[in-house]
Amino acid sequence: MRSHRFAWAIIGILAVAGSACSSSSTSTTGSKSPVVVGISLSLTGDFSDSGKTEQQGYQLWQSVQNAKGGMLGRQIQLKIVDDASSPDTAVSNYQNLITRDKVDLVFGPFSTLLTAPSALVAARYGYAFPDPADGAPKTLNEHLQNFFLMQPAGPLDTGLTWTRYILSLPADQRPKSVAYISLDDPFLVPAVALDRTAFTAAGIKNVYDNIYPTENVQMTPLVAAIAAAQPDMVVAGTMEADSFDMVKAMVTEKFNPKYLFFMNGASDSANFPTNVGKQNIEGIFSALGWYPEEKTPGNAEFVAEYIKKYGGDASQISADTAEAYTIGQVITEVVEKVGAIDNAKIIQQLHSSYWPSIQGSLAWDADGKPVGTLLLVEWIGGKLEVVYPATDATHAPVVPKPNWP
Amino acid sequence: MSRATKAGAIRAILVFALLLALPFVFTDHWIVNIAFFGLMFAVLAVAWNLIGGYAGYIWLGSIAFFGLGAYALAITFQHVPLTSGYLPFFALIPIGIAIGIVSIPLALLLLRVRAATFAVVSLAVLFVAEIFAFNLDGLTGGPQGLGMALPPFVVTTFERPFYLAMLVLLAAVMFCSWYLAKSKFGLMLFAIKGDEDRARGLGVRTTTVKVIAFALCCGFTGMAGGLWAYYITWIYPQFAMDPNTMFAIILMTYLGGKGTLWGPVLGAFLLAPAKEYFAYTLGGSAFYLIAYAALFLLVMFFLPRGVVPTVADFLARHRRRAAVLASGPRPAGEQVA
Amino acid sequence: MHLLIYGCILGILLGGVYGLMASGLALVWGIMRVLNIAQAVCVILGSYLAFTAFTVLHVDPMLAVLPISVVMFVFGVGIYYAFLRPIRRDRESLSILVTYAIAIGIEGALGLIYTTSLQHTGTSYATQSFEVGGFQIPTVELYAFLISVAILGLLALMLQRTRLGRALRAATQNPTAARLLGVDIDRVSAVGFGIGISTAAAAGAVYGMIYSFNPNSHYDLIGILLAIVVLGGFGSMRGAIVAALILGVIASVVFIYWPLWANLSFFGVVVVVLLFRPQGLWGVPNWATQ
Amino acid sequence: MSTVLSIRGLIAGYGWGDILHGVDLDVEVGSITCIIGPNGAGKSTLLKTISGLLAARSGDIMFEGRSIVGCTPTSVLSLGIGHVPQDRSLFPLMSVWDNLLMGGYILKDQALVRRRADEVAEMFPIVKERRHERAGALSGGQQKAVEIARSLMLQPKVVLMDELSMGLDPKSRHLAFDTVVRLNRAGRTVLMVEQNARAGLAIADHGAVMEAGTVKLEGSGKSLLDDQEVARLYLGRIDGSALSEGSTA
Repeated sequence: MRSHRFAWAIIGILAVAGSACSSSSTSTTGSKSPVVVGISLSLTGDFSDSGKTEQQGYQLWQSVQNAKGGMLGRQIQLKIVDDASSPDTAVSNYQNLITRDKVDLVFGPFSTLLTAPSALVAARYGYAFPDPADGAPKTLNEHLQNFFLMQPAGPLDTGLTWTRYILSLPADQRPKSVAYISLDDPFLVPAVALDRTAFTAAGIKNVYDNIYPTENVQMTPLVAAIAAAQPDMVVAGTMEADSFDMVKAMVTEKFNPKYLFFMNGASDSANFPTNVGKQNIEGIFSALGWYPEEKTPGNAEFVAEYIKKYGGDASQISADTAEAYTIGQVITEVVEKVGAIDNAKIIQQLHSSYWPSIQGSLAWDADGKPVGTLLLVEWIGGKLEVVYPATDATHAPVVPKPNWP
Repeated sequence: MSRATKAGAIRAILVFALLLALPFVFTDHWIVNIAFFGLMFAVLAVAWNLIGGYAGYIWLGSIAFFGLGAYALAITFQHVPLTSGYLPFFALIPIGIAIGIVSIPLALLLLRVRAATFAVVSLAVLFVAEIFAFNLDGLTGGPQGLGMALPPFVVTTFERPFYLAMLVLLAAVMFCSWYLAKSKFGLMLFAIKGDEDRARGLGVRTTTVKVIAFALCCGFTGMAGGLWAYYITWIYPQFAMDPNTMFAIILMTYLGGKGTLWGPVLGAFLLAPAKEYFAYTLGGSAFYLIAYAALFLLVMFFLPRGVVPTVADFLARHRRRAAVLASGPRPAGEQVA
Repeated sequence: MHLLIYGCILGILLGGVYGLMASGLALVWGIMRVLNIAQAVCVILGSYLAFTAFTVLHVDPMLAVLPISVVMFVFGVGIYYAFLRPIRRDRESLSILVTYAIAIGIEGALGLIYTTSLQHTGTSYATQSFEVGGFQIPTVELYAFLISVAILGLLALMLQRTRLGRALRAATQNPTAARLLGVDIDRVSAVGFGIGISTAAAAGAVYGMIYSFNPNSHYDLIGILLAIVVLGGFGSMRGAIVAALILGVIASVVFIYWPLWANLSFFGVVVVVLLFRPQGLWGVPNWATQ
Repeated sequence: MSTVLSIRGLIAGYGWGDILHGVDLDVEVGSITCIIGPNGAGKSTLLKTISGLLAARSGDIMFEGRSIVGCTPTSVLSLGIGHVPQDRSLFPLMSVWDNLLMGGYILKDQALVRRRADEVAEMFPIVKERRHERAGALSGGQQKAVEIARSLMLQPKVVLMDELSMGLDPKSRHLAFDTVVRLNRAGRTVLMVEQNARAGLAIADHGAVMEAGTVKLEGSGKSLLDDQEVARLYLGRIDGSALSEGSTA
């Protein structure tokens, strides 16, 4: 009786392998075959919201570009698969896309945490790996030739636009003391460290410096501790929810720093006001790579097409969507210039010059780190305004931040 | 008895021969990749089965040792130059042994409590391990993760060494599992599962037995973790020690048949590839979690003993019926023979 | 020193809410030896119900607590009959896996309905506070604490003074004797599970005013709730409440000075206590199983 | 006298095995019936089967002329059979008074429950004195008293008492047996199982010896006490130890 057990085991293996083989012939090839782009996104699991907004960006690019005749005269086909926010699945997915479905191009996933292992798989097979989301510094340290972070600025530069703005102020108008608080995150901690280096060098006194974990965050005692240090300025390395909770705790604590900068979260025009209350956003600074009114190549078209396809208004477009769209936009340009789908040449081209995009002109260093800077934005009159650098500014900065109502 | 052992040996040799042939027959990267994860979960499930299936302890912290193994290997090769791509495979052996030894004091501490308390405390072990992985930045890289040296294998057969190493690991853990189940030691574990106090009353040195099973489980889980880290090349705390992976291992063990030799292997080979495959082909069905929960509940309620025991029972009944039918003419047949 | 006292105050306020969440877990364990991993996801479910009531019907979460409790009571009774009652064998261990499956099922359903975006029940008083002796007391957290205390008080009154309450306590302390006196353990278990779930949801309704939440938030919460129940002693509601207050204070105070290690201190206290008192602070002696 | 409880050919047990292998026993109205016998004879199992905690596999249990086989513990209780189990059956963290109130759990009328509680408390001074204390804090003998008091809350016609004297010191044991006699005088029929055979039979009107799941011998309490065979096998000086050898057969 026992000897039959192993038969079942084998049947199980064969069934899985067999069903896998049987459907492996889905991708077709032909003279006018479409250009297939493989993408693994987190459509379920922890990162699924950002995954879905990215999916919108990719799909918008596909429909816009196909309407214009596609890429090299071929229609663009997206093969988007789910990685369920797991690195094992992300790695398997890129393996499958490249070696099983033999897609022409691959685009990156959402999370930093999935980027590094996925980019390594793409590198192994010589595929260019344009990535929409935050590349962690350590990913860049891998020195992967094929990796490109499709944002105007490097991940650590989130706070640099703020540093530059503060240090551009006359010495007597600068804040005298600063508190640093950061989420324990792959790129926020080093980003805050860069700000600290700059401010310390400029003689701004460091009165508080701490890191908080990603879970079970009790903002009220944390903010009370910051408030007790009485800083003029708070540099907060925040992600999303934590920035909302931190603002609320500051209001509750009646803690009014003169200068308040959040790296992320506060720049989310769709969610920030609803989560912290519209009355509590005035005078808060954040950084952005892209905003709907930006006068960059193709941006007006992008915004118009977005609203046409998904409805809503411009303020609801997520930066993630714009970043994903950027990848399509830039890669189309590069492929048209190369004249063929040749990943080696695409990589070479991307490294060789500036590429126009809805996020402005993009260029990368050898590790795929973008060389541009972000825009400093501030909530003024209930609206997100670009305040620095002056060349892009839509409004003059309002400082110090008004007290909470 | 010896006939059963022989049949078992033939079965094992056949299965392992097939598994050994797989990466040479199906050379596609994606097949070997999926099979690698299948093997990995098989190792994890068989290891978990030692304490969870044989001794009946719901041990929710084993994935912490998966992470420990991953970090141990990654940290080792931050300091040791990767002179050969195969070096980390051999480094896994001392790492596995070290983890097994390290787990012993923890076992002595944890195994003082039982049943649900044990489950909760073991879950706390997992949380604590994760907190350490996050916070000991200097050692683990914290939330920024830790990169392994890139494996210098040729692209065409890149996955094959990992696959074969995992297969060796599976053979080793299966051998331990088989040996334990056959020996007096296995009897003691079953006795603990049945009624620990009575077992102790009968003179079973329950603590020793449990601790050995626990250490073996942790050691093999850690080795699988190390191999995983080398393959995936980049580890983060939340993936190296993921509670959902923990529950997936348990589901696989229950699906195949907990407390059996082949059950966990079967469960892993049914579920692990299915997960990767469906995530890939069904692409982002929002029902993923609900379907997973439903599968979990279906297994718990309709196949509580798992596939292997259920099928074995069915076959045994079938054969008994056949034997009854055949019992009439048998003496004559034997005479002819 | 000022900060330290403030940390204690905030810890007590938050501990009260955790106490409400964990007391249901302890009650359910006491009556039926089921460790409800889905307790935390029911908290989040309660947060979503209150959020929906607030954004769609414009009902204040404080007022929504009552209808939510009733609805979730029925939900809990349903869960009991559908998934927990059928477990006959090995209930202590299997219930962990079954309730885990229920938890991820509910998580998946919440994700489908509400997406995984972070939500927050933003009442008008969400960011208000008032000063007492130099301390800014957040209005929401005080309300949440008071509501939790009120519900716990009602629960205690019910347990002490009513026939059903006596039956619940009896079933916890000596199930065999309770059966002999005519207590229908099955029905009492169903009611107990319903109460456990409804307290979780009630706590969730107020929790959603303090924290942003999404369907995944329950993973963080369940660790806290389990730690509380282990520290308090399985099955002891009083233990759970005291443990929640202790851990709330410890976590808040540690959070002020070393935020990264707050969670570890949490589990650290539990481990240390367990080393000396494996039954927790207020382990319920169960005579029938001794 | 008439029979209140009549058991015929009762077979019951746990799991795969049977413990009772056909028990026949009659209990007269107003009597004290004492069952003695070695460990594992099935004495407690018999009481559990009567009170519905354990399902009978075969045979019949007649109570006041109607069969109660298959009844739930609740309905057996409401028919008028109370059960004081062998192991400690109080709710340790509840007050003595709440324990008493639990005795009237199946009564819906709370006023009636309180009235009954007052009545029972009159009979048991310890309940009155210690009403607010936790039951777990009482001594073994006091706990037994509360258990007996609790079983009277429903004014049962028959009280099943399992190993009343187990774990009690001599003085408490004496008190406990006294209580049984008082109960009986007040009109309750008592069916008791007693390891302390000599003391049990001394107060019993009727005695039965159980062995290996059947009733081996029956007779008046006094006649069994005087029986040489019974004395040799079951009334050894040290409870139980000498007996268990004989019982394994």
